[in-house]
Amino acid sequence: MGSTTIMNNIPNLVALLIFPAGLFLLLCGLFYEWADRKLLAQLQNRIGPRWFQPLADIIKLLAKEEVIPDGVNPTLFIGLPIIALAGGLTAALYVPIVGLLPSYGLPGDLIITIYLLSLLTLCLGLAGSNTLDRFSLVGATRTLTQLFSYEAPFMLALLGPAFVARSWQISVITTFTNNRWLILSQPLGFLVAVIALMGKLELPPFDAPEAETEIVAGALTEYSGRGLALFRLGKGVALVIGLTLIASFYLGGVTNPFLFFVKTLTLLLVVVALQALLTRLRIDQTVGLWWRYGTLLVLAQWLVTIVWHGVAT
Amino acid sequence: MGVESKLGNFGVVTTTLEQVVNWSRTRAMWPMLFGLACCAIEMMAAQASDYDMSRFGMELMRASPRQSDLMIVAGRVSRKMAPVLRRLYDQMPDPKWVLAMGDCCSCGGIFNNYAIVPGVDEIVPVDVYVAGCPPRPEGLIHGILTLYEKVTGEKIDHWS
Amino acid sequence: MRKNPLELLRGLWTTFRSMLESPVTYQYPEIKRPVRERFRGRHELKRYENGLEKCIGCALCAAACPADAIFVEAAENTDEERYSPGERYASTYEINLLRCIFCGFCEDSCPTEAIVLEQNYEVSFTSRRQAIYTKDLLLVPVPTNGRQTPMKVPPGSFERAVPEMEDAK
Amino acid sequence: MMEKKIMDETFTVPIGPQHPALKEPSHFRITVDGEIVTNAVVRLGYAHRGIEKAVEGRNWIQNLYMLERICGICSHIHATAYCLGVEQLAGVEVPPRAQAIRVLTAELERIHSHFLWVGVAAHEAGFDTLFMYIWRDRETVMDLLETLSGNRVNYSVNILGGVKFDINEEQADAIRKGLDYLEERTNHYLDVVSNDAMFLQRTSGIGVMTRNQAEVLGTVGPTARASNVARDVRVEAPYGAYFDYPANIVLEERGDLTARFVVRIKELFESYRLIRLILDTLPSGDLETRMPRRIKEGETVCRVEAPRGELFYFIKSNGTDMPERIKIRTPTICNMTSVVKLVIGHQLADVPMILVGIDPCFSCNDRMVILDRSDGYKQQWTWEALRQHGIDYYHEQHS
Repeated sequence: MGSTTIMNNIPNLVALLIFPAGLFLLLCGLFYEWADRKLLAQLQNRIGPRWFQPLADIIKLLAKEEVIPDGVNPTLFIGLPIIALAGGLTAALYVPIVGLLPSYGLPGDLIITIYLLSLLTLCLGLAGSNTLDRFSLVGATRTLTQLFSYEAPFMLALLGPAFVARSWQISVITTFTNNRWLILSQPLGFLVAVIALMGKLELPPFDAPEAETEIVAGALTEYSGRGLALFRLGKGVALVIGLTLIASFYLGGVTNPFLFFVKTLTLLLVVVALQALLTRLRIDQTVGLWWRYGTLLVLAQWLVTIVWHGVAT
Repeated sequence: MGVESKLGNFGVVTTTLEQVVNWSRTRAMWPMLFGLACCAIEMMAAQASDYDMSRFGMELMRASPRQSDLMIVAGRVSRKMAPVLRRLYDQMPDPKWVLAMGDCCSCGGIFNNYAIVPGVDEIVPVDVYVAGCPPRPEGLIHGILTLYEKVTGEKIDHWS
Repeated sequence: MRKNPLELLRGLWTTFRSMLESPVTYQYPEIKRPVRERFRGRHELKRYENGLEKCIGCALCAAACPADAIFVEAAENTDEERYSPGERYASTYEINLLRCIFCGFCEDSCPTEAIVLEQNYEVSFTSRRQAIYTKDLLLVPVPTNGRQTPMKVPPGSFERAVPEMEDAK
Repeated sequence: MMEKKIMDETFTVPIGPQHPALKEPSHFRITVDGEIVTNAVVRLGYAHRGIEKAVEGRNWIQNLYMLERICGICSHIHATAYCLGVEQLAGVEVPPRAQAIRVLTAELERIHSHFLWVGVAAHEAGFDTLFMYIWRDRETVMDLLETLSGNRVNYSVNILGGVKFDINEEQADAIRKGLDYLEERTNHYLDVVSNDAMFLQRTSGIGVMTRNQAEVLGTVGPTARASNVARDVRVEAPYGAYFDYPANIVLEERGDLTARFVVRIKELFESYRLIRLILDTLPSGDLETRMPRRIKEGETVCRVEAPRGELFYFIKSNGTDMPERIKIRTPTICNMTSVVKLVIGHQLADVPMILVGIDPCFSCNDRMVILDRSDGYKQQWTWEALRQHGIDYYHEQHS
């Protein structure tokens, strides 16, 4: 009996620990981080890091002493990075990583995914406010402020395809969007989604929460070894998931894995170009940008879509 | 200490782990963003496109000492700065290395008077000295490679 | 962004134009970029064609050095053991490269053009003791058809305290 | 906003001694309410080197190399000021070719300094791409300076009574070629800093200093000129070859950070013009005149225009081969007060921009260190205590 349950569960275990979630996903995250840095370097007329750079960073961080500063709650200090990474990994289970169908699916898992993604940011904020360091505090405040500013537009932008697909289940949406390039019918939604993804990952120009020239390293100022490594991995995973979601929703679904890979890379190139082009926004400017433009844009997109469907049916 | 304190000696396991860890440390040694004087200018030049230090995994100058492995002391250390420098060194987690860039911080250089610490190795243990006033960016990179050679030879039981 | 979007896009385009150029990085350890001819790097002590050392141990460089990086000790030449054409030679010649500021003042003050700042900039050490370059490290190898110093010369072939030479710069 | 709720109580954010925004050590205590700066205090002295004392123990020629190392960015102008002063004292007339070469090097140095500053400021604003491009192009100037003098930072072009290096024709051509490239790039950067809307968001209207303020706070150099204060030693009191090659002053109205960018970048064009003019009409003649080893008794002041503004030297000789007193006042110390005034009321995020807006050079400005502070804080390190606190501690740990 026990053996049979184990036998039945082996696929699940594999899906959880090795492929498509777990190890494979971490490696994906590292790869995309490397691609990000390499492309950025190319745009800045540099050579850029070697292919194993993110891996070396992670190993080095894992082998490094972890300093737990005074006045923090050790449980939180150690636990938060783990929770952040776990959230990301769990979210990956519902997402068609590298163009494969998601390992799990249930009605409304789109919402779950989005909130598991924002778990990372929440953990960042908590980690910052957990320490006594002034820079961490300011960084945490900025992180949370930014979270509240881009979350709604990101959500709405991802719900656009869900609306036309008449479902909140990712697998259904992706099958619906196969060879339907929603970027053509919902360009504004696509734009907002991409920029919101940059805000979510705190990439320039939305890196005010970790602006090194103002607040040393933001919420992570006090994190040295393992914690930092886990947070970096978490960000890598979030990058993969975000790219996958947007590509599968707006860029014609997940017809074949290789094509999908190319799509995500193209999307990454766009993100990198924006990073290289734009100056860092002050936190108030970020908030203003999101509430004054982002939300309005995506709402306008919604209006158009609704009216269009009303006309069509 | 880092991983080393948690390790006993497991023979071959230790050696391979040692190689992996040293490999990662020499490929991803993050310097601390810490300039003191003229040499800081050349250090930034080494960061910029022409002598791109990200080729050696130094893309991110870490602003926070908690996240940096290598302290490049670029410029002379004044008496007033010395306690601050030592405190920064203490804030860095093990394992950590110090590179004294230029004459002034290596041995006081041209300044031998009441205000200057005659060599930063009077304050913190220094691993590599780079001569020059200031060294060219290539000189700095050569110093870093010298440090890498040193780190590659390190053994786990020497670490802790 | 209260500016009109066209203005914004124009600014972005201005930045974007220069993004399509190829990397300019000199990949240093693999490809060494030659320095300019006037570059002042590590010192070298020169020799004459016949292998004699140019340095006559006058210690003017040590006196001139703004950083007191040079230490010279002179000894008398004899015809059995002749190092330099002059009356004396440098029995000890040490430069602390961690003190030297590579200003080239020693070069200017040398009467026999013995010390020259050459083009080697790869000077990094793991201990301060290595940074003290002694004479045998600084001295250039004996040129072909020259003899190793100390050399035995027929008596009376060198009388001058300072060898005759064309006017230094 | 959110932040107000969380951090209602005002607290001080220390900037420095080690802080990413500072390339050199200094200490600012910024009192913020939420993100708004309510007060700022600057504390200097971390880069004090006792140079003014040290020069009294070296002879006149060695001091040249010592004073060149006051500043890593504007080393040549320090040496020039010193040489001009000493030559005044000795009553020596420097040959015109030497003076021309001095000015040429000074202008090349101005180019490199302004490029450096624009790059650093862009980095502070979080615009690393611009930083990379500017520093890539700056290497052109560095190569020219290396071609000319043989060193990238401390050129030691000056010697008392003249210059050390001549310029031959091929070097002149190299400089011309470099300038053509730089001029084209500079146009591009002027376009960027005055048109890139995202960049303007961080600069325009930030740290506005009215003309009146600029005069009251005693700012000098580009910082003052950006507030429309016509203050440029090259124009109002020409020295050296600036009699033969007059410089034009560059002014801006607005007085905010954008104006400071624009002023500095426009000064680059002025430098290009001067250098080309000098190269075309370089007077012939020898490079140096004989200087006496002892400078005859007397004292003098000497003002030159460093890349950051007016640089002031007071030199007193007692007839020996060593100076009796040399007092240096660098431009940064004049501009520092303006920072403390201007940051108040701005966002914390703007503080690094405003600070960097004056192009601070802390190794320049630290001429003194306070031993006995008014607030009774009297921590002083004897050398033994420092050593005990430092390396000895680690040696004990490892043994």
